[in-house]
Amino acid sequence: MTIEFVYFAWVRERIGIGGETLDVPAGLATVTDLLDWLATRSPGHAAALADRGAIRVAVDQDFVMPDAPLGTPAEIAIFPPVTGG
Amino acid sequence: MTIEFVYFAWVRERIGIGGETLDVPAGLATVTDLLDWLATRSPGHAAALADRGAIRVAVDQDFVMPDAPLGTPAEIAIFPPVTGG
Amino acid sequence: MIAARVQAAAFDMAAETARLTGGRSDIGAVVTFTGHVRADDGLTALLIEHYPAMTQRQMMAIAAEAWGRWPLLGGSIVHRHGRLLPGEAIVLVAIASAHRGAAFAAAEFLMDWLKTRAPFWKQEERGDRLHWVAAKATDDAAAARWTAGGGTT
Amino acid sequence: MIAARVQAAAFDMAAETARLTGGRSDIGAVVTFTGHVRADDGLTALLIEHYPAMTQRQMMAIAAEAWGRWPLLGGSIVHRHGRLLPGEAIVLVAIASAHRGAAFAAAEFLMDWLKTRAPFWKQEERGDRLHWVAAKATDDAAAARWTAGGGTT
Repeated sequence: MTIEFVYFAWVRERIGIGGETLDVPAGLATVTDLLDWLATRSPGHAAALADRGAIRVAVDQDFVMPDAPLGTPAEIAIFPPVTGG
Repeated sequence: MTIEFVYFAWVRERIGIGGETLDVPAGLATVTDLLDWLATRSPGHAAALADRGAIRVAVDQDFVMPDAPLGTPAEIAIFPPVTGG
Repeated sequence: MIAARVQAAAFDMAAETARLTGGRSDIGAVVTFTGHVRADDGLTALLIEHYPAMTQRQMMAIAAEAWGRWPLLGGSIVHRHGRLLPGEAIVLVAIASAHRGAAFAAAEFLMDWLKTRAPFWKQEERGDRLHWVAAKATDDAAAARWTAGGGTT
Repeated sequence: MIAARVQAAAFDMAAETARLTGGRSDIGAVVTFTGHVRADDGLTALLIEHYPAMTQRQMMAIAAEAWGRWPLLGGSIVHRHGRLLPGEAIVLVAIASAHRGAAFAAAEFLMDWLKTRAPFWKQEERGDRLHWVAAKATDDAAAARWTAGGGTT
């Protein structure tokens, strides 16, 4: 499965890129499983995803909880808690 | 005691004047006593003051309750509940 | 401080808020309320009468109370009197603070006060008929939110 | 409807509210909130990043929710991104309604939402030092007021 990943704020800075298109292995059941896999890709990915309580995930532009089923998303965004307004 | 009376909205219309300077007799203990005396001055005064629940009184530009002691005010205003804003 | 005034002329909301924020960098939040004349049931104009001596005195008192209750950085209250047409602005409350909670609360507090304690009276004009507006119990209930034991704050 | 947009350019609060009320006589209340950059602790600029696809989608959803919750007659949300200097306006929420209660409530609701759910991130610039702003628990608590069981409304 091919997914478009986008990163924001310090997640973007730690990973070192604003986004990437990745082939994701089959068998990842939840969002947490996906993050566990993503964290193995580089030291930057590992650093960005180390504290799961400090990051938020949106799947196809909707917030999801870590235990949400992964499904077949087109775009996954990873970022810190928002600070707009 | 000489008091300046000022009237607003339909209280003004019923009394027929925007205000008047009156010599008030001694012995009026409360605001209610004053209104009772004022109501005897003309049919217009009586009509304006007939429904005491529908009028409000300010003594020297502060709201007062009907049972407030009269004191020695300079100006007494009588008007309906306010509708500003 | 919170400046308060009554005038017949229209006001400029942008100028009022610019006056609060101009040249400052400590203000994080500005809340404004503007009341307009609604053309309900064929209303052709609103005639607003007030009691100038009391209005001035009471506006200063309530402005001081708001200043004491919330950490505010500036404010403006403008209330018009005279004959206003449908769509025209009647009243403006603008409040500046570091944060939004205080600015929202103070603006609502001042509007609730203006509705229930400021000595203004509205008369509705519909063609050649005139009708004094009655006070609303919902406005009293809103104002009671701000007094001890008067409901939730 | 409530129009929502994100832009780098400054906005004109007076023009936004004039667009809501112009030519109408059914609007009785307009509440605006404007957020400004504070120069706290020597801050020289605020850098605002956002996630455009999600911002647009989520702003439309929250605008629709506000429209369903309160009897509103119009609204506008404008959020800026990019580098903003102290004193500059970041965000505007303007809400029009027949009465003040709905206008105040919807404006507060939308601001609480923007603070906690809209995908924007602020970075504080102090000279050559940059620092990502952390989310605040007080903002989460404010937003929780609007959800069932999330506290008083």
